[in-house]
Amino acid sequence: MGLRQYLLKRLVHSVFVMLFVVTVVFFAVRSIPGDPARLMLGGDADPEALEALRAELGLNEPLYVQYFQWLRRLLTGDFGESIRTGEPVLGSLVQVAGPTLSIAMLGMVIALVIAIPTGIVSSVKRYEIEDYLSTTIAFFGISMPAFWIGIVLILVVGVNVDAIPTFGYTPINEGVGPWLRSILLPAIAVGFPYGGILMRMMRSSMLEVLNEDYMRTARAKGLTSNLVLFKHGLQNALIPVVTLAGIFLAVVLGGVVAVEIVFGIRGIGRLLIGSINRRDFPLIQGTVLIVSFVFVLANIVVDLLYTMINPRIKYGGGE
Amino acid sequence: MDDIQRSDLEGPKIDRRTTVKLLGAAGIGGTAGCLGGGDGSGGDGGDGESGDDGESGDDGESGGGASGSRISAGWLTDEIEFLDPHMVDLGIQIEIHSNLFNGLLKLNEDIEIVGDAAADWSLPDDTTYEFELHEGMTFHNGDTLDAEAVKWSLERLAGMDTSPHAGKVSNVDSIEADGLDLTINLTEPYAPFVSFMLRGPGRAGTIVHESAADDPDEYARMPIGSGPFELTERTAGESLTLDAYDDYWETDADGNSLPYLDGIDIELIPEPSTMWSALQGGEIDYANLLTGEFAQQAEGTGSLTVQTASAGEWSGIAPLCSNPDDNPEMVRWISGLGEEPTEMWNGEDIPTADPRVREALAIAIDREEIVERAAFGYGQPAHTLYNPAIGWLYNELGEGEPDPGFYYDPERAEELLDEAGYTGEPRLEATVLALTEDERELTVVQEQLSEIGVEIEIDIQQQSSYWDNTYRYEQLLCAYGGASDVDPWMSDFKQFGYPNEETTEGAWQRSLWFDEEYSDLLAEANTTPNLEDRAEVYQDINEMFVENVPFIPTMFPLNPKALVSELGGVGTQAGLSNFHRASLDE
Amino acid sequence: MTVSSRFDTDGGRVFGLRTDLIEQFIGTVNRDLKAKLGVVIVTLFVIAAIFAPELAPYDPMAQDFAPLQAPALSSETPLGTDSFGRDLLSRLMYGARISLGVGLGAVLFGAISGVLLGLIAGFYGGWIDDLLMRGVDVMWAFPWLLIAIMLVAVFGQGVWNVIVAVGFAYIDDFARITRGEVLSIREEEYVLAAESVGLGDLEIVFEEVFPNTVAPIIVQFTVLVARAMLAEATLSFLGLGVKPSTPTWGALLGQGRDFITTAWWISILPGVLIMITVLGINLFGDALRDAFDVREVDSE
Amino acid sequence: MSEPLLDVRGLTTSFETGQGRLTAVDDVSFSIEEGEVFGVVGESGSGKSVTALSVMRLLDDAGTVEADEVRFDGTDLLSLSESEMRSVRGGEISMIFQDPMTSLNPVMTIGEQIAEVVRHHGDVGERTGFWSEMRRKYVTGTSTESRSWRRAIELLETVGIPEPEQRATEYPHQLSGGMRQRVVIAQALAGDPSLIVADEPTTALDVSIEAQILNEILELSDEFGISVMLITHDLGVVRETCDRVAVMYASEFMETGHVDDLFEDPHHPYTEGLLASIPRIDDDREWLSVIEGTVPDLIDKPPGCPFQDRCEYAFDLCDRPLVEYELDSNRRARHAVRCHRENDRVRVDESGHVTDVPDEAVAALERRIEAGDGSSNDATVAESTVRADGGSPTGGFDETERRGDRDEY
Repeated sequence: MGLRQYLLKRLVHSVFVMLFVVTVVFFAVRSIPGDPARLMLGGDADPEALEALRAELGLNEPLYVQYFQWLRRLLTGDFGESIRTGEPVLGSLVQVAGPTLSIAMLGMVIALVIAIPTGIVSSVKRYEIEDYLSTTIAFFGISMPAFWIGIVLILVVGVNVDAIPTFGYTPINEGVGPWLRSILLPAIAVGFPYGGILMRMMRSSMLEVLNEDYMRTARAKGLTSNLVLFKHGLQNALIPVVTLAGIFLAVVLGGVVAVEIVFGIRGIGRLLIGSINRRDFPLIQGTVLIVSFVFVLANIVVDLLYTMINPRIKYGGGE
Repeated sequence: MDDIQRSDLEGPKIDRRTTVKLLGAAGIGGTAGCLGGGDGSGGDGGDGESGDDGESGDDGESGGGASGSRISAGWLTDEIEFLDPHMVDLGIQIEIHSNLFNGLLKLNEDIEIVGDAAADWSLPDDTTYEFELHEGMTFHNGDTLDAEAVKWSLERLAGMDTSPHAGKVSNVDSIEADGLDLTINLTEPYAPFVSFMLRGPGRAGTIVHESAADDPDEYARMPIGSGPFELTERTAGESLTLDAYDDYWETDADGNSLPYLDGIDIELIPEPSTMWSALQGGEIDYANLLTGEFAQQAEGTGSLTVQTASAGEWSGIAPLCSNPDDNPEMVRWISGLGEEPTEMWNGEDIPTADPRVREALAIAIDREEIVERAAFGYGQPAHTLYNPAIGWLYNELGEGEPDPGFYYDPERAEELLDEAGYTGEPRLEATVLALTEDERELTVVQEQLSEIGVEIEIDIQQQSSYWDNTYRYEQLLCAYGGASDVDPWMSDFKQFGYPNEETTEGAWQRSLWFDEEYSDLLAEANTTPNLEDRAEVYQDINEMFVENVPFIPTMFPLNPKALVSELGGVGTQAGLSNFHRASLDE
Repeated sequence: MTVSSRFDTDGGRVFGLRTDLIEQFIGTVNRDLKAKLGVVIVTLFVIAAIFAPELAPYDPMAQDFAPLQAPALSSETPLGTDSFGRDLLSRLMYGARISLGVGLGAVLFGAISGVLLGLIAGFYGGWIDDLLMRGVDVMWAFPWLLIAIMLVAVFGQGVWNVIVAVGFAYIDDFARITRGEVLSIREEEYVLAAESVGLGDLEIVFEEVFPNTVAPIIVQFTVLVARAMLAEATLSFLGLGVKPSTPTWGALLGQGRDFITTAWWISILPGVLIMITVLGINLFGDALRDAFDVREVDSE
Repeated sequence: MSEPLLDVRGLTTSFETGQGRLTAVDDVSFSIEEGEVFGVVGESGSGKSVTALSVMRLLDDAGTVEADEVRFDGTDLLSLSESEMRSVRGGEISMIFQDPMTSLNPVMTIGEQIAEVVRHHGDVGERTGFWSEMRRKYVTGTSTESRSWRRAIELLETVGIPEPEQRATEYPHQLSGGMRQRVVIAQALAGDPSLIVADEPTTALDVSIEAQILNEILELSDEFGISVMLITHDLGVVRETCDRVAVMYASEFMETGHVDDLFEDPHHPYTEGLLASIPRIDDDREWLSVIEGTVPDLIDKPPGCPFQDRCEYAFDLCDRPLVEYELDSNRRARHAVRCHRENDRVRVDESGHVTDVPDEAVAALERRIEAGDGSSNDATVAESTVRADGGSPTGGFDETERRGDRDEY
């Protein structure tokens, strides 16, 4: 199967997964108690006012009619408007995607940059001080909830280092420096547990690779130990790590939600929780669509990456 | 109580003495009695109580003069849905639109009702209000603000069926506009009317520009007002940018034009702890609300000022007083859910239908302890319904110790439960429906009630489900409260009145306590313009209230606001955040 | 996470449980200091949880002390009090109960559902397999936080919601592992033999196939219990967890956050306990993994 | 006779394990002449591979290598610095491992796997620094214009791989088993070595291509004048290919000598047993003979002959440390055996059984032991059956390593 064909197949499959998710969500959120009209009118709204607003919002239509209306608009790229603010859903999503993705990406970068070298060092220096030190730190990483790390970071770093803000997000177009500073602590909070997981994986995977015959072959060729490790070992050791790294993206995204709240950053997580709390149906649907899109996309990227670093695999799996 | 004459209610200013009577400046102004330290709160006096200390002159301004600069302010919410004053009912939004709009009247920083758009006003008789407007007022788009504009605004409200405030102008008979002269005729004397015309808590009298009719959604998002600041930009769920309106008509005593600040960048911060870290980290200069635990911490720092004021807020627990299925018609109307009332209580015992049980619960609660443990002292015990912001009534009923009222008496509570036949172990079990913000208070209540053998489970729900479920009446108890209530009408008419679709009385009944006699008394009070007479009616109302316990009041929260010490002149009366005269010391 | 076993599937298998697994585990614990540490921690906390009512000095709900008292080992409240004046030590001990319980419960929920799905999918194959595994794919793309929020919206806060919401996310893990194991095992001779003597599907699945999938599942189980406890903490922190005033470590931590600068102990102590427990469970899980020789990494 | 290419004296390699010290190679001596094919035969776990790896200094820290001398082409390998040793590995001495599937890197093109040896050991003027190599690997790829790549293609052609340009860009999994091993051979030739250590080069292959590969190795080594150390468990292979052979059993060399001497006149009971287990066309016995018993535990190995428990000729002296007995040979090569039966003073009957051990035999032995002469080239052999299906992939070396990383996850 060629790359293009494979991608096409994966995309079609993904579209169905997303459609399914979003359909479930569409009916699920409407079946839970809570009336957006009441929330808009401040809770103690008068019954007549409520009725009028519900009619205006089209909430009195039968569910399937609402569903197909929404779907039809979606096909034209129209995500609808937020019930609560009247703003286009797509705009809100674009707006919140920035901080969340920034944090998640930087968090992953931090995790990778730390986990991969330490994982390698730890496996090479097995049972030595470097190994004990880094496995201990990794253990701490996987034993703390991300948001708690965030809280501790605010306490320790944020309050003492003026240059690092403890709250809010600065978009990248206001300068790379301020942007980086604004997402540094949240990214560490997200990246640390993730890094711990990755480091442990990297270590065990590398240990396995170190025992492989081809590593002995490489040494028998007279290569330096660094070359043996990084030229011959690294890519092989990364193969299982990449697969699992993708799966753990879910963990990262879960962590980002709570971390966004700790740092007062309005990202996808806060938007999702807020929109559900407010029964802002179009916004919930839009957010879930985006989240599942990110998941599915990440899955495809991981698969491609996996195929790339593992020449034994053809597109679509199988050897 | 001194009689308040009709002339006392006339412009250009209702003096402090009268306003105190009217609105309970004690609460509004923030000298809040039981609060830690009688001298207000802030560790450093300074402009801690800008209202009370009276800064200077009768409009109380900070000495800064015209020092242009911007400040950044944190708002404790995740979203500002509407800024159309006719739609707004939440304090957090009122606080913002008080900076964007003018009302006919306003509360100044010395807690006096003064003219806002109205330079002066008079009451030729009990049902006629004549206002004389300032000259040269314009909306942010340059349109003139004159009597015609005010008339349009009031008529728009009267004609709206989705506004929660339409009822406030329902007895306006006619409005006449002539240049700067505005005359409002009421169908009958209506006591709360003056307070309805206030900018801020009055809501109804806030002047809306006619573009609101063209595109209501857009207006609710980016309203055009006439206040010292205009909303120039907003990002949903994130921030609002308020810039000084250059042609704002108002000046300070020295003739400098207002406002001093160039603008305010409002950040929406939904988490109290985030607000606190933003304040500590210097990312914001002002926090519109700090929860008690952080206010306490803020007072410990040298660099922050805490100002507190009653925002006319009250909280408590509504007990289910009758089986919803006994009055299906009324319950269906109240709930607005389009559902038949629940039948789950048919044939079931509803313990709270027994007034003795309700009283037992009401007196098993130690309100002083709630204030201390749950609110860190930022509140006042609520022995009855009427909050300190309704000064004339609060004071008349006995200030902090109303008579009659609910006072902590666990022995008596157990006797009452014995009498009512609840002697088991536990005596009673109940679930209380609540919102996140009620959690601390109910945690204390839960422990207090368990002392008399009543076990309650706290069911914290998200706002959306909470609002629906309160009207499903499936729980015996429901945490409930109100805010920005500067007139008793705001606290009792819709909440405890006898349901009436026409007048919207009783539309918010949580307790399903239906008493026509009580309703008659409320009607009498509302049409009694003379405050002394009205207060007397309220004596009777209060007695009925305490006797029947349709509601178990717990606390009148005070809302601590925090300012960096360089910031002064913020008007926090009645829980507002008025930046008209705010300035930064360089 | 993909886990595969390198078990010799034809040695010493007893119906239901394999006694050699237990022996191997004891062997590992005897050899490995980390494994010992893990077992000690887990045992200690399980005991504290089970006997909390007997061991805790006070009622965890009673607001009998001055609020926000700092820990002082000599005082009445050795670990300090929370913002309501409740004894933190007692709350932490009761908290162990619910936190561990939720962790176990959630994974149990995920394991039972997932193992069943995996057994069915793997054993029957064909369209049943396709259908079930596509379903599992969808579950993976479904944000579990959303499920938690919706459950809370419908049923309100509570222990069971947390268990279901957290456990839901683990169904796919267990389904995949079980299916993988079943696929490799079902071709083994003894299963074919069982089929040939005419045992019913159910009998084969439960008596022949399931016992051999136990090892990787147990290992996965411990890994996830640790993660479930972290998830519970996150949910409680977001207000989507247990009912207020129910002491769980996550909830305590969340409540303490507001006092972090003035009363660090309220959130730091439960945080540390979560950390130690998760650490212990992970060490325990590592020991199991060694003992059962299960690889986290599915190499070719 | 000129100095041998490789001369190993008293090589002992041991591993520290949880259960004790495992002696994987015990006091082994041998030499390999230029152009010679030297076979080491023994069952799996006997220490053949570890012997080779010890010489190459490819054992990791877990293994301790001691030797009186490991002299290659006049240089003492044990005294070389690590970087000097690196230029020997893959250059002067290259290796061919057992399983071409696992010994080739699965994520590198075969062209690059050969070209990198050329770069490091040949004189092609391409940079071999860490970053240059990393860039080549992860960023630019190997240039098909480079000299090393072209040399790799030549080598592929040399080992008989069709369409070498195309093959060079492929990955190991895309080739058949035989092709892969040819690639490994090309890789071993790439550094222009004077010695190739081939560790079970055909064990993992189909019987049908076994012969081809062996021929390839032999022809090429002959063509380029390369010595070969052939490690195998297969006596048939040894007979076909080797000039001299050593029989290894339980970490010791039991018998060493010219292949014809060994096959026609085996002196060690283990060698005898081994030979008896090979089916021969001229053999009319119906059943192959099998040596009873099991290999002794190499951990804390007791002194004395490791084969004694299984030896039908075992006698009193077998408990004593082994020494080497040199035998007469009608060929140029030494024939040496480590079995006390060969003690001149020990009397042996027709069947080979010891009939009498005079005191002077014991005394002579004691003198040799005291003189430290126990450490010469000797070969002992043993095992029940020679497996026809290939040696076990796990030698003592692998076993140790694997045990070590059990607690990794």
